[in-house]
Amino acid sequence: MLATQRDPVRTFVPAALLLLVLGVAMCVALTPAAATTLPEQPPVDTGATAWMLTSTALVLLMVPGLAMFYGGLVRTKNVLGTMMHSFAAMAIIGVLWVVVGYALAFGPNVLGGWVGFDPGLLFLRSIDTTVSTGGIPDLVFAMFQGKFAIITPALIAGAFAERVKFRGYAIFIALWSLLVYSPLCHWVWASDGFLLQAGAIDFAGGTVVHISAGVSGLVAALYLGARRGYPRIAMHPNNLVMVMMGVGLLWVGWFGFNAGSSLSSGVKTAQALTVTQVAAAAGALAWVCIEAVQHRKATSLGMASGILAGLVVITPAAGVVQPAGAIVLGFVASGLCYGAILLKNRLGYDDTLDVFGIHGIAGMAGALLLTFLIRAGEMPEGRDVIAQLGVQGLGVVSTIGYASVVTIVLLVVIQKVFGLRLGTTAEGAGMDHELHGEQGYGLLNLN
Amino acid sequence: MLATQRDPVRTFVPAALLLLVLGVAMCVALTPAAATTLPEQPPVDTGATAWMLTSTALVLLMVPGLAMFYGGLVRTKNVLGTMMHSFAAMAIIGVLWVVVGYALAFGPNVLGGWVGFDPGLLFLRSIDTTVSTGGIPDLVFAMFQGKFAIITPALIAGAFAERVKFRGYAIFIALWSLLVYSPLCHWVWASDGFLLQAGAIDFAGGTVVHISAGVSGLVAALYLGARRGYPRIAMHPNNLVMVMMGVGLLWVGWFGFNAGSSLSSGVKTAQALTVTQVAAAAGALAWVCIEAVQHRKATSLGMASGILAGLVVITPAAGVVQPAGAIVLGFVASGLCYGAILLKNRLGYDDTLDVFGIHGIAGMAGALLLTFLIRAGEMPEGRDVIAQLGVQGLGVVSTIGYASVVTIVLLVVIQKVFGLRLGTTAEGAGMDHELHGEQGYGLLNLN
Amino acid sequence: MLATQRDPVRTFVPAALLLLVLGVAMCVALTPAAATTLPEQPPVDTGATAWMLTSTALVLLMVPGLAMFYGGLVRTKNVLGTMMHSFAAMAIIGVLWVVVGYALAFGPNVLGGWVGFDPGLLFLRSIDTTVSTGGIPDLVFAMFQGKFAIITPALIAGAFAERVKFRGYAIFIALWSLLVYSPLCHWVWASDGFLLQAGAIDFAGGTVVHISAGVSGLVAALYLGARRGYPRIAMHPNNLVMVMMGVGLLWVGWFGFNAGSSLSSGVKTAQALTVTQVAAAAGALAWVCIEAVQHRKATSLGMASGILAGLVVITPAAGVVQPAGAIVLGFVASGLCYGAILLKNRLGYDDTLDVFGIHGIAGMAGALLLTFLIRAGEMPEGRDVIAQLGVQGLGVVSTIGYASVVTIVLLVVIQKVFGLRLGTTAEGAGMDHELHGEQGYGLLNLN
Amino acid sequence: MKLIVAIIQPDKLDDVHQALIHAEIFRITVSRVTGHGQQEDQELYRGEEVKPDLIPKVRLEIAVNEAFVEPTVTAILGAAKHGEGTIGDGKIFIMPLEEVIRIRTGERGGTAI
Amino acid sequence: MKLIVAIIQPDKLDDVHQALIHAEIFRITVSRVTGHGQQEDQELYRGEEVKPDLIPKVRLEIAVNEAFVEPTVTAILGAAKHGEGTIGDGKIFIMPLEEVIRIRTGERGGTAI
Amino acid sequence: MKLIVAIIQPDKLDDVHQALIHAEIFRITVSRVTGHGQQEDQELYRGEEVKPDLIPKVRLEIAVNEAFVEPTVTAILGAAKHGEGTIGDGKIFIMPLEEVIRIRTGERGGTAI
Ligand SMILES: Nc1ncnc2c1ncn2[C@@H]1O[C@H](COP(=O)(O)OP(=O)(O)O)[C@@H](O)[C@H]1O
Ligand SMILES: Nc1ncnc2c1ncn2[C@@H]1O[C@H](COP(=O)(O)OP(=O)(O)O)[C@@H](O)[C@H]1O
Ligand SMILES: Nc1ncnc2c1ncn2[C@@H]1O[C@H](COP(=O)(O)OP(=O)(O)O)[C@@H](O)[C@H]1O
Repeated sequence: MLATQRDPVRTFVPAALLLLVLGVAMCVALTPAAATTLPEQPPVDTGATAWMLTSTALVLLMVPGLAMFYGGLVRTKNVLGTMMHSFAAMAIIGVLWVVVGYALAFGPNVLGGWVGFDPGLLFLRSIDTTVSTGGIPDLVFAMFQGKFAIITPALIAGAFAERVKFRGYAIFIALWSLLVYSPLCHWVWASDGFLLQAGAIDFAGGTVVHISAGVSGLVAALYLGARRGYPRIAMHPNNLVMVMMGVGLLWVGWFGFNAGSSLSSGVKTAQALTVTQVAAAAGALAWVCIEAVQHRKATSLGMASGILAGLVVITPAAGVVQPAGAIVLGFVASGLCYGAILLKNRLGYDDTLDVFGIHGIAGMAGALLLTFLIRAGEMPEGRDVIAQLGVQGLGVVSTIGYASVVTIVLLVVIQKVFGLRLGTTAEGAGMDHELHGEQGYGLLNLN
Repeated sequence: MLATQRDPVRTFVPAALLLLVLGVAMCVALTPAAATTLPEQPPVDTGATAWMLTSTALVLLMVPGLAMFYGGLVRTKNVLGTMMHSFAAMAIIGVLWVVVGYALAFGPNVLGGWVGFDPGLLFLRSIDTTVSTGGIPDLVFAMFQGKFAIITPALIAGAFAERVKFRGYAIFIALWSLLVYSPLCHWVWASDGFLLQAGAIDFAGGTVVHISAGVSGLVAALYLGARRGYPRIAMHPNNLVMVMMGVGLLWVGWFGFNAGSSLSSGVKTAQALTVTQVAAAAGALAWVCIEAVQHRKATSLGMASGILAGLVVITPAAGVVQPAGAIVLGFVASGLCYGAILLKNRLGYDDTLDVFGIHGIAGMAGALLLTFLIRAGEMPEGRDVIAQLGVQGLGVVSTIGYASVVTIVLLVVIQKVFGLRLGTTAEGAGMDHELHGEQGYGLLNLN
Repeated sequence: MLATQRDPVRTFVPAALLLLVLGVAMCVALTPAAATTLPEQPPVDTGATAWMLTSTALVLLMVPGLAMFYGGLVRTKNVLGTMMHSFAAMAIIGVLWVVVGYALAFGPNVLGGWVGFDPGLLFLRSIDTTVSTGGIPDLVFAMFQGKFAIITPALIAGAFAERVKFRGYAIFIALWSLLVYSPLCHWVWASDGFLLQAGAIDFAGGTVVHISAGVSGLVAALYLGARRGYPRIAMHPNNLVMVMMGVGLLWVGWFGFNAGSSLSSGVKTAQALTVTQVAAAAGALAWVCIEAVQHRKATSLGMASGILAGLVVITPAAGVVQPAGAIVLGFVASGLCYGAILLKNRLGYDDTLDVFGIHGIAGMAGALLLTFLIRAGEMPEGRDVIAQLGVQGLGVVSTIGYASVVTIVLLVVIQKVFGLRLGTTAEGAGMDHELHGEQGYGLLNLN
Repeated sequence: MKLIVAIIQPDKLDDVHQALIHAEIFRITVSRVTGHGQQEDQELYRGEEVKPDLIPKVRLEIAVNEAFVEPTVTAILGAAKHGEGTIGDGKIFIMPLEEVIRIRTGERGGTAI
Repeated sequence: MKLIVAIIQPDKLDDVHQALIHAEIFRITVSRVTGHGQQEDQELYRGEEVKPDLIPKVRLEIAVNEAFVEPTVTAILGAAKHGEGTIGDGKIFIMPLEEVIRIRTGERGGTAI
Repeated sequence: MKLIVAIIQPDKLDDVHQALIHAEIFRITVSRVTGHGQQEDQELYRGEEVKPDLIPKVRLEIAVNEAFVEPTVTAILGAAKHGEGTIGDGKIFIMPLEEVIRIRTGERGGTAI
């Protein structure tokens, strides 16, 4: 952190920002709100609300789950630094989403629909007591969506694990969330988003969350370059046991992620939960079978990776495919991801935790293949498979294009202005000691 | 894995099976379903559905919980292999249940009620949009039940931990699930199951899940023999800290397991949740007190074991006993299990993680003793305690008989055809390295 | 444990108590209950019930979460002993609450309102089937409240971690729960509790849970004295990775803790969940920024501590403040707690895991500051800010006064009669080996 | 007196320990190490075969009087081999030991061993 | 120069370290080991008493010049005992050390220690 | 023959290992240790700066024939330094080694190294 020591200005950036937010928040908090309760609004559906509240909690559970999954895969000296990437997303996006992110994502179109905005939504003021047509309080929806906004940048972190500065990372995810996530989210889920209008199907965020994270991760991995010594030195996961715990929590949390995206508690929810369960199992099964054939051994990381591939591929499709289709998607996703990772190893770039290899690939597979597996009657009005495939392709391509371009710009700027890539010595000594002044497993030393 | 290397045929069994399932799934997925929405069906109860969705997620949480509980109790060299046993159940049964397991368990009687079957239920096609009388979509019920089907074989694995081949294990649980679990489940929970007809009370699976798992585990432990060096060498748990985490997750998940079994969200659910909580606490309290008296020390593993004993004993009784009764059951269960384990040590067989000692014993205790503690008015029409005890005994005995016989047959066949027991060298080197080519705690070595 | 060996009497105390409870429970269980179903009672709201059931499970999840959080912060030799403190609370209070605790907390005023009591509530008999006006079965409320009763003493344990005997601790929390928690809980949440009557706002337990735990912890830390060698020897956390996992679970569980306290599933619930999320994020953000400024490094423990501070401060306020206010509270809480801990280090007393520094301080901050941030219209009838501040102050002061006095008395008595502080050699060798005859991480040694 | 240090395969620890006890060597100190030698191990990571360049080993440290050196070596050689001896079975190092002191009693030399 | 290796009980590490510092031995290397000797420990596993055959110990490695050998030994003996000395308190081994090199400077011999 | 024990900074392990391989020292044994010396490290705990009195280090154990002693030392000195040498870079200890036995074959002496 020498750079920092020489540069108080940079050091006080966080403080400054903090005070700014604090100040604004205080003003807002103390100015009495205009009475926001609308004369009459739909009655609350306590059941649907209960499930959405639960889903919100379940998706939050995915963040520590992800921290464990990623944290266990890196080397011992970087375990805390890697977990911090997930937790930092909770802290930073957690605040940012409420302050302005939600307003950008779900406000009415501005700037020709590039993004939305509604000043009333700043600090979620105007939805303090409103209830949506589904009988769910708008705040619940805002929080549920907020979890998606939190987890997406956290996913990216896996691509450049073990080699970024914490401050640079923090600034990156904040800007990425505002400039990449909010627009994408608006396009796909806001009532007037152009992809929604176009009839693109993305039930729970295959494009918004997984493709955007996968692509941005790939771009970042290429821009920042490989870890020192990669691939010459074998870099062993420090804790595969924790990886398994993490993937377990991810699976559980994903029920909220997908089934919650039905914004109800009924048949559609049941269908989403069912295919999520099935696709995850199928993905895991396929992956370990592939390993068994290729290496005569099934690995626990393979099991975990297959689960993840299955969960990702079903995400955009959870609302429209049936169990048999979910099995197909799970199998196909694992096959594709497995291949993609082998290919990566040939190409030799360092997408450290295979964010693109799994989230990117499986996300695209799901977004496109769902077209062929749509439940009878779920196909948008008067569309045939080919037409729908086109629309899906549009969603995928625009996501890839937009995410990659903005991401690379952000990376360059942040690297120049604040510094992002970790220095060689710091990288050698490890993030935990250098950036955080801690060690993950005190138990290893005598104390 | 030498055997494997010499035997490509066996190696390709998984691949073959996989492709088969994939093929079938694909056909099913692509053949348009007959419109399955029935003209009129009961309205969805969003509240009950919300709780059942949550319960499904909670029971799923038990699987990683079990992986942590079991994984922490074995030796360092087998931690991943042991966790894989739980995760493999998620992957294999997760798919199998949807493909055919559910049809066997909840289809109408066939073969004189030995099991059920309904082709429409294959791949859950015919219940894609149906809602049960309770206002809960049938798919939710199928998924909730599916979690039970997943966890039961995973429980068995504890009895032969640290000494089985992964492939053999995978085949074992697949067949066990079809030939043992589905029939038992049908007998007890299908509307035309003979034990249900007979009026046997098994609220959440004391017989189907715990007795069957305990007995099958015992049979397997006896058939496969003890671990090399047992009991001469002291084999220390590699991570009691993780064991405590795991039992924590199990407790939480069990709320879904028991309270979810009310298939509603009301008073009955509340009663089930309450006694589950109370019995677990009572079991833990009793176990540590017993230890305090016998050894002047209360152990954390004792705490965990007592929690488990309490949770198991209340499982069949959760719907019919009151808090005071739950306390009694919790105390009694811990006493019995504690004794059973001491006895095991005298007898010297190697039920490694005491599956029979806890799930078997506490399961039986619950199934039988509940008769004396039934809430006024819950006793089936015109039955007295003795008569009911007889019915409960019938359930227990038929479960024990059926499970043990079929299990031993499966074991012998699989051991002969595919190989199940791990070879001596492989066992010495540990499952993680030999079977999975990984190590659980990379942090132990320099990296 | 020499003392114990010399003193069979003490040893058999647990057994005796156990048998007593068992006996009583048995009698109660076997005496047929008077039919308790009242002629007509409000219909069950399945949605609200579903969320309360879920909340109960979520709050239970906080107990293993706390065990992980505390367990990871102590030294390797005490990890199990520290986790046992949380689990012991589950076992002991879990039973005690049902037997008598709930009757004391929620029965009608007795002894001039010092506490409540209703014999019918013993073993929760009279609420076996009743439903509250909100449409939630009373048993669910009793269980939800029971989790609060469990976690509060578990929180205290952090203040005297690494230096107490297990038996003494067990007796302490049992008595503390009856003599401190139940009365406080009655004052604040029972319909005829004097603080509730006075109009004190404590949405989810800022006073009852956090201030009482913080203050009692402080008293205990001062009375029992510092750990041997503190502060001379640097005592490193044995597992910060587990600390992060733990805080993740705490965050998730807190949604049940706060949003569940709305005893409904609607707009109020949504508001509580939202501010909980926001305050936690703001707290975390503030804490790491403060660290970044002071030390140029953001630590993972800082992240965890900030999350906790934010969650605690919002607890009493969750029902009445809006998102902007939650951000303010989160920031302020982290600032205050951070300062309080630095101050502690100057003063040199050994509040080992900063129970007072975080729960005490943030709890008070929340209880008092919420007055200035109350949502328009939530202010009790005809009260101005100052008046309300007075009422809040009354709640805080009476909690501090009562908790500290009774706690010190309990400590002295238990220390004299049963022994509480661990002996020097036992403390040196560690709780895991000395008190529990186990070691947390078998993986560290060869096995 | 000599200090014998042996590097063996982890899975042989138990056998070696038993053998030493039979040879009446009752006191040993053991630790986890990793080693690099001729042996090649192989692990899997997402479909790739990885060759860890440090392989887990166990290190034994045994202080003995001259008379016990050979028995100790023989015991280890007898128990630490995989089959007829496999690459990676390890090494035995023998160093001069000038003094041994039993902390409990303060006794020194051969009797303290 | 000598290399002093001491095996002590984990709970005495801090006391021993303090004692060494008082004796002006400022540089040590420490590691976790497990040992088997006369001492018998006891753990519990589901109601059974288990005797682990390897007990956690701490290994100290200290390189000193001749003049410091006795002070070091005395310091350890003074601080590592439980009471008047209990089985399991451990051992001290002294070995000849031919050369010491400080990596930072490359200096050799006594001054580098 | 000599037994070379080197205590180095963990982040230098890979460089040192490479350097040794270039010097044709192919066999080493490595372990995690903690050390106390002149170096002062610093960690953070809830706003406080904590000075751990034991700092993580890596211990290398290398048995070599006389001819290889200097090459080994040079390799380590060359690779283990931070910059021009920083406090905490560590030490090298050289001890006499009387016998080496390859467990696999039972061969003894220089050839077994
Ligand atoms: N010269 C040496 N110095 C230090 N350690 C050694 C030496 N030779 C072997 N070892 C240790 O012994 C282990 C086995 O040695 P290896 O060369 O693999 O077996 P083999 O001697 O049978 O060829 C190595 O992993 C290493 O830990
Ligand atoms: N001859 C030896 N070789 C190696 N280690 C030894 C030897 N003697 C003792 N130790 C170490 O010292 C520890 C204590 O020795 P022990 O025999 O239990 O105590 P005491 O010497 O007081 O009887 C043992 O656990 C072992 O690690
Ligand atoms: N005399 C010694 N005995 C044992 N270990 C030593 C000795 N001197 C140094 N070490 C080890 O080497 C490490 C680095 O030594 P240190 O004094 O910090 O560096 P420097 O020698 O460059 O001043 C220490 O942490 C310790 O582990």
